[in-house]
Amino acid sequence: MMENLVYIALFAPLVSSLFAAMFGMSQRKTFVGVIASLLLFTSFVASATLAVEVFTTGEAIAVTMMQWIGMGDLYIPFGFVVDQVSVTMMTMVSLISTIVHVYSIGYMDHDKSFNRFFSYLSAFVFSMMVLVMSDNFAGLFIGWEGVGVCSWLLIGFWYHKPDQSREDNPSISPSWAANEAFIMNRIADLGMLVGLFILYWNVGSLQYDAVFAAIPNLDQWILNGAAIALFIGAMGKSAQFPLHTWLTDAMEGPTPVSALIHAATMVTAGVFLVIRANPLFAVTPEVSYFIAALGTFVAFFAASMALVNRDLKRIIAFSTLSQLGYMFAAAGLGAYWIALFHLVAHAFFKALLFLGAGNVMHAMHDELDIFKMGGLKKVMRPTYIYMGLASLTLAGIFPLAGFFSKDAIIETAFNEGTYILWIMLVVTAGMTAFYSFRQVFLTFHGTERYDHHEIHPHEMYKFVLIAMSPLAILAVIAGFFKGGFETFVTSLLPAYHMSEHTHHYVWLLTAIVTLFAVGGILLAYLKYNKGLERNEKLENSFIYKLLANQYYIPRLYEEMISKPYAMISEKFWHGVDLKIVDRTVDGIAHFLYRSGDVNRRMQTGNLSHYLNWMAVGAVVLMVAAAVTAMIG
Amino acid sequence: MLEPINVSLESLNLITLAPMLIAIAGGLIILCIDLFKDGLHKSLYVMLTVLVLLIDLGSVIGLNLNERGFFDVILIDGISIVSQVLIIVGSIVFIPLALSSKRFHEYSYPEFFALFLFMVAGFQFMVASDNLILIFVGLETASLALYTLIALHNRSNSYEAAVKYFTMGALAAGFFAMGSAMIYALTGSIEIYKIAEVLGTRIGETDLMIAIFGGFILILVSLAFKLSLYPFHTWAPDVYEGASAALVGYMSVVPKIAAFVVAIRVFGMAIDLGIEPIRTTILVIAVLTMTLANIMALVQEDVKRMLAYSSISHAGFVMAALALDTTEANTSIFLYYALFMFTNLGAFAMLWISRHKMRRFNNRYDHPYEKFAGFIKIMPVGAVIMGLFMLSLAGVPPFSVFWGKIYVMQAAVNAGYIWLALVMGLNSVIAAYYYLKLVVYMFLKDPIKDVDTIYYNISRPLMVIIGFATVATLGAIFYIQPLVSYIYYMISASGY
Amino acid sequence: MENFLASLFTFQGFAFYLFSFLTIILFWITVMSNNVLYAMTSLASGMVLISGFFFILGADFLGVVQLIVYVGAVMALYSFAMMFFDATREIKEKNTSGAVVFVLGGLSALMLVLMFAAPIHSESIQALYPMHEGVGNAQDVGIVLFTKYLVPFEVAALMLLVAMIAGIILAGKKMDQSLTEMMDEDAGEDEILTQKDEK
Amino acid sequence: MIGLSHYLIVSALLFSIGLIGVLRRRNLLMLFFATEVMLNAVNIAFAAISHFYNDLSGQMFAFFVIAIAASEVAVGLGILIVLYKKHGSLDLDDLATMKG
Amino acid sequence: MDYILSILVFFPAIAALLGFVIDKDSARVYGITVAAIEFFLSLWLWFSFDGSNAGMQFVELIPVIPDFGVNYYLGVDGISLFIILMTTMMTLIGIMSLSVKENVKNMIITLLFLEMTMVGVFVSLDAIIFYLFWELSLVPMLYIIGAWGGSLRVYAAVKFFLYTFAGSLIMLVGMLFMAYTYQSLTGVWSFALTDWYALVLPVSYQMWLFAAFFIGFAIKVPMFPFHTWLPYAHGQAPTIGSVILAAVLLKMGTYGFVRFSLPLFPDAAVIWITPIAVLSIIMIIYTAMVAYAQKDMKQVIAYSSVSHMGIVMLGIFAMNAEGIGGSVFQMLSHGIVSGALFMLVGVIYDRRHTKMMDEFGGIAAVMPKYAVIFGIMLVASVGLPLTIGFVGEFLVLIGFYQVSPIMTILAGTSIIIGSVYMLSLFKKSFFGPVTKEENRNLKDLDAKETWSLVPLVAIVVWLGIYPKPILDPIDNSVKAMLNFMDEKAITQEAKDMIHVAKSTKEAK
Repeated sequence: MMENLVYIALFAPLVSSLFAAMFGMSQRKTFVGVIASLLLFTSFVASATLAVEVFTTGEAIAVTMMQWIGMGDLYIPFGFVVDQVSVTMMTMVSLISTIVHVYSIGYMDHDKSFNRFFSYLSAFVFSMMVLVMSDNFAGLFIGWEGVGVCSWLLIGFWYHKPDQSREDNPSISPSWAANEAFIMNRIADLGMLVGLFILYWNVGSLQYDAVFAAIPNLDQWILNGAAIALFIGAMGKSAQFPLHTWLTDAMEGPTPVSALIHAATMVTAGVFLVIRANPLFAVTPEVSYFIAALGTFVAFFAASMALVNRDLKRIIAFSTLSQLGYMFAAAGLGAYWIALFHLVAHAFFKALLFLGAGNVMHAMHDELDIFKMGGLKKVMRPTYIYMGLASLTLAGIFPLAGFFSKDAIIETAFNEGTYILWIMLVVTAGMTAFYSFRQVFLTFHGTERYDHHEIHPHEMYKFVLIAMSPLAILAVIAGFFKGGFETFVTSLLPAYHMSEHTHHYVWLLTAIVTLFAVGGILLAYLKYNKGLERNEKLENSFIYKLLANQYYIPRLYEEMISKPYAMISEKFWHGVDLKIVDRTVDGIAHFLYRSGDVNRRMQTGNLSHYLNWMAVGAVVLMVAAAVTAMIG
Repeated sequence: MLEPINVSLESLNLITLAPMLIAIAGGLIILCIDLFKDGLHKSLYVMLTVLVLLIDLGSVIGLNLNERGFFDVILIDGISIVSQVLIIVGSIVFIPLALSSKRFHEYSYPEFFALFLFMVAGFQFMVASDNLILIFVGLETASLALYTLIALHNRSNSYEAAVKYFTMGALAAGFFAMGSAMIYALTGSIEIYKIAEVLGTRIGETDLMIAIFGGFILILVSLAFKLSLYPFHTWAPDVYEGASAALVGYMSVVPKIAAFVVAIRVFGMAIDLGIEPIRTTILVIAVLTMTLANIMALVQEDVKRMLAYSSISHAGFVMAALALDTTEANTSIFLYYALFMFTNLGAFAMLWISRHKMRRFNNRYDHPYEKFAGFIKIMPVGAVIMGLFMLSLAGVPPFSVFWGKIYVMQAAVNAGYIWLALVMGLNSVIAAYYYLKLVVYMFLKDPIKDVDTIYYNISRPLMVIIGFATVATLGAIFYIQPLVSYIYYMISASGY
Repeated sequence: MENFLASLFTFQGFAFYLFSFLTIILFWITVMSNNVLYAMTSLASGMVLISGFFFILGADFLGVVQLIVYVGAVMALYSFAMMFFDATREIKEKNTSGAVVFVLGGLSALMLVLMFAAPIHSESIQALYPMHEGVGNAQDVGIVLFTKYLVPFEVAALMLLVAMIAGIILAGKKMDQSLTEMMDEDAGEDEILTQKDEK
Repeated sequence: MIGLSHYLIVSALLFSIGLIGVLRRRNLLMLFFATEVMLNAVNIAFAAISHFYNDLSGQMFAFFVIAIAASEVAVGLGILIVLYKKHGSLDLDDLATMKG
Repeated sequence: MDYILSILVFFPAIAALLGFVIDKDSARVYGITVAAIEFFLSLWLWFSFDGSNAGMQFVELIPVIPDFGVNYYLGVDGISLFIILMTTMMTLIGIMSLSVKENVKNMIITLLFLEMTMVGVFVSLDAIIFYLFWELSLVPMLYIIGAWGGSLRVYAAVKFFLYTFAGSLIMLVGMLFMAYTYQSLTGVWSFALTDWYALVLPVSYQMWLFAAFFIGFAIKVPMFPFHTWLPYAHGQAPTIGSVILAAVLLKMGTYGFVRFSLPLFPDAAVIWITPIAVLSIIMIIYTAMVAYAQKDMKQVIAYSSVSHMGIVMLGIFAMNAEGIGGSVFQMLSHGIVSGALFMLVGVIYDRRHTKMMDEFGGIAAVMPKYAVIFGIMLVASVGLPLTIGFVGEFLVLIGFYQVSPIMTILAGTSIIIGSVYMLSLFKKSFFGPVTKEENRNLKDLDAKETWSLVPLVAIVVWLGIYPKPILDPIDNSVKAMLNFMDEKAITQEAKDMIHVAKSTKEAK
């Protein structure tokens, strides 16, 4: 029974994808979206049922479908495990997917590739389910790559758009962004594969339980190596520095995609991996500390870029990046369940935020520049509420979900005695509040800066707004389940308790964070509530430009990696392959041919010369004979 | 006064002489028929020749192994039987090429066929003796007949060819005689077995080394001329170009077999005596021959000329086997030529049927590559067959020459000359280029001139011949085993 | 030197040196002269002198054959050929450059001399077909020729037959026009296969 | 005393003279003379060896060499005649249509 | 069906001969029918194959030249079985998708002959018979490239022929020396592989022989720096030629390594691991970069073939079951995927008569079906899990990791740079706006093309998800081979490097 539920949860999205794919090349058909959403909902129901089951019994459900790869001593099955961690993810993923599917029916209404979109989207959900449910690293890798390729498809969904210069569009084009995302992820995937190899050759298996059971017997350097390699994999998927540039460019995809993939689910896969492999990371403190430090840095770094950005979706993308940093900080510090909690909570409010942004885009005819918006709250009140709510959650205002999860992370940083991290996280929290509300105010408050002749903003379809409501509700209430969640997942994950010392300061800490958050909101309010006052001097300052250009990192990558790579490739082709390798081969042939030409001159046609040659031959042979005889 | 000499007829072992006598008699019969009646069609003479040769072949096969006859002048050992069989078979398969549909000058002479038979007899004498005199006389008989046959084609080029061949042949004859004189001076004998005996006793005299080398070198020069080894090959391309294709095919196989037999007898003996420089010299010449001939063949514009160079190269290939002087190597020589013969027969027959009587393809050549451009479109079957022969010559398995090559290379490997096998292999690659060139022209290019056919000269007998050559080339794998074992048995029985 | 002089004053020695000197001179003229007549005359004379060598060496039969065959037959043939070719006048040849020729010739002479100068002669060699004391050379030769060398002798006959046929047909009238290069008369032979021959 | 070597050396010298002739001559008829010289030179060697070894084989060889030389002359002149008829020249330099 | 292998080998040849009398217009159908029958015969071979038996099956042995030790000796094991299947399948699909207009009959006949030689190579257990088919396979390919190819076709065809021919002749010398050694040790001539296997050679012999075989195989693979014939051959060949070349002919080289080099010379193979791995890595990275620089779609795929063959080579020299088995599987997957990619390029070439990426752009919108199938093959090519491309690549890399982690990481960059050139190809041709007017009305895949590509897609997915039926027999044979190599190796280093799978050890 439960096995069937597992399969339903897993395969319903696949069925949905294949079903939509059948109509992939035909006209837009609403029922495709509806059926896809229903199938996703089925998956959600199954996941939720499983969650209840796991919650009540406290036991994981493991199923093995069949063998996948068996060669030598390697044996990889298609095995799935539904335990506290995976079921949490499953429920979250299927829920948000369902909502995004429903949302997309409205959002993609006018797109002629409507059916194709659902096919991709469901395929993504399937991959994500595989990723979270797999009971071995190879299975995880299947999902890992699967979400990668779906992400590629979805980012590049509007593939027909032409390439633009980086000034006009920082992501150049959807297809460019898609390729960037895929390739960057591949770089990380290599690390992941190496991690798998290390584990396989030292453990002999890729099953989670086998690997974790073997950890105590392994050398520290092997563990470190595996942990680093796996984390490199996680860095790609979760867009950690320096592999972060693809995430903002991925905003070229349709907004539901951003909501589902680049906010709620796929990008958190890296965090999930660290959580999943916690027994490994738990015994590699150096690596873990590095993870935490990197996470903190990314949190701050991304938030700084969000401060000045003008693109509605990019701001949210930076905030996603920043929040992923928080999650890694938590995971790196050993608070796996807190990381997971933040992951889930973040999924809710960030998806909501993106979907809200989608509504705005829909209203503004795909305009994304918040400097060209303003005053939208009059025409799109529900969206305004949703986005405001989500931003408040993101800013970590009590009693919304973000408060509970983020605060816990910051506390953890304090608790671990990593005060630098703590300070940075606190500052970041303030910045988060600032840029979130900068965006809210610029979009919804103040003067209407858009062109009234061309743009007539209107609110999204009702059913879409209704579909978004569960997210809003969850964003509000999720925090209250923190305790329950903790007990649920810590039966699998290591428990994490604040020390006495921290308990002592807990109110103070909370107050500091809240202070920063509120301060950020206030600052934003003062600056942007009235409308946009552009400050030329500020905008021309070095820091502003640095931030606006993402620290010039994309440009750096282009100049230092892409272009040299293309140049070297060209050199290899023309300079080495054609000029050296091939020419050597042809050179031998030409040499022979030319020596043929030289030699045939011997054949003058004149008998006298022939006789001379003959005599030459004879004389040479005789001389040689004489010389040999005299020497020998 | 001398005692009267009594010779019993049995001791003469006349049967050993029978094959040659049959060929000579056949020639005489043809001359007589010509005396009695003029203007008989060439087909009569061709068939008579074939018949005579068949009887000849029968008598050769009937010979007992390792016999001497006629005051030990005639030596019937395995090598001579094998080579006679090959010579006669080669003659049988080549002479019907005379039955082309067009009339060519030489075939209007009954004497042509008589000379042909005399030539065969000459080759037979050459291989069936270890007496340098008989070898020399047989060689000259055959050569003189051959010069005449070339000239009889009766056009400017064929005279030129005959003159070149003849003159160089005369020089080579001088070297042969001089070499023989030197060997004779060293050993007091002109019979190879005896030479070996005496030389074996004199090999230790260091002062004599120069003369010993010199003697063999001079004979090597003359045989190298006959075998067209570098740098004594210069006649070959011109003669091949000037002579008729039918004869060239023959020339590139049969005289060489005869010359190889002599070479095996002379140099095999020398190498057996431990005169290493001779082996080295032969190896050097062989490698030079196969390589340089190959690269010269690369740049040829005419197929027949290319085939001339290629047959030079093949001779070099086989000559290398000779230097190895093992039973396998000697076997491989005959195997190679047996297999090469069929392919060569086919290739030259194809050239022969494409020969236009008068019109040349361009000012210079009869068979330039361009002539075969787009052959596949003009005549698919002809193109496929010609392609087959080319691939066989290039040594692509499983066609006949491949087995010869592999056997020669195996012999080289077995004798410890792996470098030689490698050189052979690489040379095959170079060679493959020019064979492929023809294949490329035939299959991959469009016809240059607007012709419907270039089967100018085809006739049913020629088709039969080509069919036979094709089958023999294709099906080599099926008769290699009996062929190898027969040749090996014969060679080892005669102690080489 | 003394040796040389001593040998010069024996009959054999004197004859040897004389003949050697003369043949070398005469053959030199043969190969160097630009006049066919001179060349041929000196060749003929040289051959006569070579028969002289044969006589000194006791090969009387060979000497006679040399005289008959060479001086008689061969030279006669050459004379006829010379007349046919109308070659009595000076022959203008662009002879191959002297340096090459003389280097090659000189080297080959040097090598051959070196080889022949080796102590080739060995007393231990047993004659296979010894000459008999008191028997005429012709008789000796005859016996060997018609026993041991009967087959080569007959083959030589065949060779001469071949040469004769060759000479006759090559010099014959029929060679004046080439059947090969005549297009007529061919029709009718296997027409089916050659229908598309010519356009 | 005149030894074998004397004769052989004379033979070698004559042979080389013949060779020089073969090499330098461009007129075919004259070239044929040179080949005769070479064969005659060899005959001296044979006769001499025969004499010194008291063996008849050498004389036999020389005898056959004479026969061969005679046959060669016949065939050679036959070819020369057809060539001359066709070309009107015996010069080798005119006889180089086939080359390469 | 004791003679099924002979039937498999000679059925296409006989059919080709009979094909000469078939009418021009019916030749295609004839070809498809024959190839289909052949394919079903090979399927039958698979069904009658005993997957649990690691040794040679369906063995046929007829002495051909007993004095010389040449036998008509055929057999299959798990390693060759699937390559044969792939050969027959790709031939069938190639003929089905044949888009050549001129001389179709000649093409069909040539292809059928080619099929004979290809199957022959993979079933031969006698070195000479192997060599025979090996060389013979060049001829039809020469004709295909030369007769139906692009503007440089003759150059390409001749280069292909001569280059391979050169290598194989050196290999032939190696074979002859091997036979000679066998003869001098046992007194019997034999070219039978199974006999040779039994021969334990001193290391110095092994080194030289390995080198000789290496040159022959490496040129065919083609390994860097012997690869330059391949871009020309692919670039100039007609679609069908590229398909067969990539799918089957290249596999001959790697198959040769598995069949000859490893079991015959285990010690030398171990010594050669590092040089070959270095070459393979150069091959993987360098050619992938060169592929990125290409302007011609077909050239990209051609160079990518080289790069992928590098992976195969690497796996073979991992000396463990994972690596070798993965290589064998990768041969299959590369055959199918690159074959399909070449067919896909052919599709667009038929329509536009150009393969330059600049000429396209936005094709995805015009030809959606085409784009989908291309996309699937693309992800298979870059080794996405659940496609056929992943299994082999993963196994190879995991296998080689045991030999050298650093080299594995270097080789593993293929998953990055592989996706770089493939995605850039896809982006340039399929994405973006439709810029060229001619491209606006391109027809999507027609029935013929669809039906030849869909089976490949199905296989790509099927074997990506459920490779077990293929992996198991390969696994068996490879394990047996490794076990055998381990026993045969004479040096301790070799014994250390050759990893017998634990399961085999336990079974012992």
